[in-house]
Amino acid sequence: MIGKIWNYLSKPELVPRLFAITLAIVFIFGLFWPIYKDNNQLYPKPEYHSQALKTPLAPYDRSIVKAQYPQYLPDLGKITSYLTPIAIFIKDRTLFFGTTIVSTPGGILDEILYYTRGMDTVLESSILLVAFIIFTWLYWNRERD
Amino acid sequence: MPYITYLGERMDLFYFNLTIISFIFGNFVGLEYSYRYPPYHEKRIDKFALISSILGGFLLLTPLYIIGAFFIGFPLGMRSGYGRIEFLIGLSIFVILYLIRWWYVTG
Amino acid sequence: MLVSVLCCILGGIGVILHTNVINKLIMLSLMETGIIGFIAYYYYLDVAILMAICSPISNIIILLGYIKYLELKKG
Amino acid sequence: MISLYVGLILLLIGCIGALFGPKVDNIMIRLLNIEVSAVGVMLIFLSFDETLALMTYIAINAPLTYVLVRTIIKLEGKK
Amino acid sequence: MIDGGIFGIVPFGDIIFKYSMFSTIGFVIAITFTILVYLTKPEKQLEAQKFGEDKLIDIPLHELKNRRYMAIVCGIATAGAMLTQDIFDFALFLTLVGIANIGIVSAVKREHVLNASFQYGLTSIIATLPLFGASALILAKTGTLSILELHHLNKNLLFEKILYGLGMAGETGVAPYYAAKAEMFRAPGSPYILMIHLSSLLLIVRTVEILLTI
Amino acid sequence: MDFNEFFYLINLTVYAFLIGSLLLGLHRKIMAKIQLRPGPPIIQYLLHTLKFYFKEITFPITAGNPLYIFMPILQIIVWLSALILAVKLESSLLIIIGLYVLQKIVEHGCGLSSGSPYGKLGGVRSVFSAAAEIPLFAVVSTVYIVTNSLIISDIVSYQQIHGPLILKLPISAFAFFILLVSKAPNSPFGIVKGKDIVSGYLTEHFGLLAGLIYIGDAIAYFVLLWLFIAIFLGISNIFLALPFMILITFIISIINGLTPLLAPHHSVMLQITIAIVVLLDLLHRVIFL
Amino acid sequence: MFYETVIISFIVGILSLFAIGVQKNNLHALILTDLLECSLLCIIAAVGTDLAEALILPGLVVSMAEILAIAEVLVVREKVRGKKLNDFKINFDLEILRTSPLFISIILVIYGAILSGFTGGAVIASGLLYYFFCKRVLGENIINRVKWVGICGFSGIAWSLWIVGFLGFYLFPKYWLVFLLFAGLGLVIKVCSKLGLLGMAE
Repeated sequence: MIGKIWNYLSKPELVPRLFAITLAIVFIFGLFWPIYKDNNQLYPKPEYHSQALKTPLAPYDRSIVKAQYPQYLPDLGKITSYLTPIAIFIKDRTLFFGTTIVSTPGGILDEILYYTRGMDTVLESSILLVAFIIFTWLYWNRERD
Repeated sequence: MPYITYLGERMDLFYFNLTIISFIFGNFVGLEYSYRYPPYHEKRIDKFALISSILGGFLLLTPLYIIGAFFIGFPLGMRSGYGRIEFLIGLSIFVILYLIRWWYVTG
Repeated sequence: MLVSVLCCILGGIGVILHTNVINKLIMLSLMETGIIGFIAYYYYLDVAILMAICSPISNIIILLGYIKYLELKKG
Repeated sequence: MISLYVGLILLLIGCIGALFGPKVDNIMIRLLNIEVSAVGVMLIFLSFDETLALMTYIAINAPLTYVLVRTIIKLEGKK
Repeated sequence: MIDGGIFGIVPFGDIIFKYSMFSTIGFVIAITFTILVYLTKPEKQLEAQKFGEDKLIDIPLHELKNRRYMAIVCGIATAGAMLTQDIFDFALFLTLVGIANIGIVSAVKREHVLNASFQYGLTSIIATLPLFGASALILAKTGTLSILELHHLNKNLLFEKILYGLGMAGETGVAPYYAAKAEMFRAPGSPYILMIHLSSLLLIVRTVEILLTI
Repeated sequence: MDFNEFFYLINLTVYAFLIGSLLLGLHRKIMAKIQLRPGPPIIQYLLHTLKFYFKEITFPITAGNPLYIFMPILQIIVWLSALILAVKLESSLLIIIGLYVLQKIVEHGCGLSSGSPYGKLGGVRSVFSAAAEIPLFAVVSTVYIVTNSLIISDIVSYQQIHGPLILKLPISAFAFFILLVSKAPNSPFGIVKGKDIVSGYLTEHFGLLAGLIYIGDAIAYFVLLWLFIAIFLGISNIFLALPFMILITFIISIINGLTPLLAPHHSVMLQITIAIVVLLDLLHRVIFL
Repeated sequence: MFYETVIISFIVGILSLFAIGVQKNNLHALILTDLLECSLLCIIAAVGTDLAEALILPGLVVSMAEILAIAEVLVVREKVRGKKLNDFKINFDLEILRTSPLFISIILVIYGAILSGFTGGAVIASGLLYYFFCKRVLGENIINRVKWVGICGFSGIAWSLWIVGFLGFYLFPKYWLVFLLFAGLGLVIKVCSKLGLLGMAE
């Protein structure tokens, strides 16, 4: 009897479904768990939407950044302050293109994405690479045998 | 329990290893010896094994414990049906003597 | 602002309630218009431009996919 | 903070619609209902001032839709 | 004290790679296996035939190359996951291992293997939710992602820890789900499949260490 | 490392190997006596090992080669390092568990790299029964919560003050004991080496390679027994632990002699049940301590 | 603000998890995972710092990449099962498909090149994807194995460029500017070529 149940449970089709239901039950417990946000955060943002129309770097104008390990980062803040020529060109003309300016090399997010958390980006692009290799391989070899 | 056999001398791991090896060797020799007899013959005490066992039980408490291990391993290693009682006799002699010594030294 | 809110909410409900895919797509576009309004309200014009260019792409992909889907169902 | 609440409402509506909405057995309809949730996510990004992430999400949405539509068309259809 | 002494630290910005006794052993094991997998030729499976003689099944070269590549990625990712001292980074390493595992298995053109691979993939997509969700909740609650810092903070993170553990379980396909994994393991090509197993076991140990530390 | 240390390590290895072999031989003898048959002498395991060790080796044509040879060597490496880390350095428990986990890799690798269907089946079953490790991690966590350290020397000194852990953590001790049972030969959980699949992952390893695996197994048995005694009874001296080892071997052989081999699914299910019990215990301790 | 977002995302996550749990059709389950990703992204976004924003991008990419791989595995599984698959060839003549693609894709490519980094890559990719897709719909056969493998190799080189940039930050901190440009360039090329290629796949 128990063996029968176990045999039924071991079918691979059932695994993700069981997992999903387990997870859902755990998440239901999470609704009653105290979830709050500590105010002492790394790399904080200023008050939301407070920078519009005041600075050409709209939501990303940062002067001070608070990093995890200050002792390892004598170079922290260099990338934040750098603007490419294109960015300077745009900055001088309009107030509305802050995101574009920050997205060109230089800026707070590049600081975080490339420098302080560069390893994340390495892994992220590796994941994309691997997924794409799987896709390509399956795509081009589906006609074989 | 560094003083497992010979009181007064600290038991070194190396010598303990030698003891085990000699014990195993005794086992082996006992096995070889007992193959001269027909298989599975209970209720028969082999004199040679008995002597060796008692000797081993005594020797384990002296500085010659390495040889003692050889002798006490001899009856244990014999093929099934042989050497069981001999080994138990030797072992009980050893245990009794050890307890007496322990009581004598501490009390 | 209010217009954007209305566009979004109505568009969202519309997408859910319609059962014809073409109608749903139209409602989806309505909702995306609402979002563009929201983005422009906060003065992030570059994002708004990008949204305006990119959202039709996925709409067209879904539209063509649906046409193919209908073809397959028929044939 | 209207945008946040609108985003949350859209997220929830999209989810409920994708699960229990009318005729969700049809996979195209389900896909479109999920788009509503995606739009809700965009609004939430916007209200937390995460415009770069918003931009990426908008741009990624097209390839993602493409992949899903492609899979649907390959597998669905003639019974 | 969990991991023995610390030998050294390699900083990459906010993400720190720490060489402790524990992580160094894991790292060395993972790297050794990666090299071994690179060198090993896959075994030939003997399969009984209904008619005629038994035949040896060989893995074709194009399949071998792909799977070997995936196995190497998986090994390197496992080695990295041993060292990293950041929760989110570890989650990404886990995901990389998960997707490389799918790559290793999905190259085999057999129905049951592909089916198991798909189900595993679905599980691993589902598992990204608790994994990243838990990291985000931890970030919100404590304001940091670094394990070294979290070690000093005394906050009740039980629910987040459970979520994180479940995410790991889904991503590596652990325990009760091994039933499905065994299905994948029937595929030929032992060194690559061995890599899946090795990575998941090492990652489980590492996750236990992290969950005990924070 | 100076010469004395090195000499000690070699002695320790020899000691562990000899004691482990003798205990495994004793195990076999006691099981035989329980089943009312004359068993082999207790040095039988040692003789087997030596016999295999001096035999000629060949490689099957189906084998995937460096892996096939590397696996027995890995077995030796794993258990030697476990021995040194546990008994000599008294290092972190988690590292030892990590090394124990590699045992699964050995089983799996031996089984799969040979290309033989029996070996493969053994390997697949080994993967299948990996659920046996879950209680282990729960045990480790529970021990950590109680003693606040995972370094074995700390755990031992904790027990010298507060008394043995087996009284405080009976469920964990039971789970660990089940692990010992499943590691011993002929155990009810021994689906990996069950006689229904010839000899599981060992089928295609013969000669020197089998000898190496046997040596590794003996050391493994010693290390696991030592771990149990050190963690739950608080005795870390290898001489003092010896009588307890014999006692535990006795109990294990009685259990193994009296129980039949379980079917794979049932074995895994039983272990998962134990895992759930231990996890609940852990959760209870986390919440209420 | 944080709390509401997280709770709503939890509810969405719970509902979609249950839906996956009771869903028997694999394709539907795959589509529903998209909903899970929405919930995941909202939880991360709710933290609302710059760091959280930097964490969103990996989450986004991971979900996208996994769905890409798993969808193809599903397709191949059905094929191996012996099901007859439809081809993804749409022959449909629409005015917009003739006029718009060139314009939109040029705008997106230029804008993406200005943006650079991962975002720029995604923007360029959507432009290229649209272009290829329209060409395919209009009946031009652009798919070619050699071209495909060549672009893949190119993207791999770009990936290594990015890795060089990343390591350069730590090995030669003096020349950070060069490596910054390396990194941005490598990432944009890599992502755009990868995702843009999808438009070719039929």
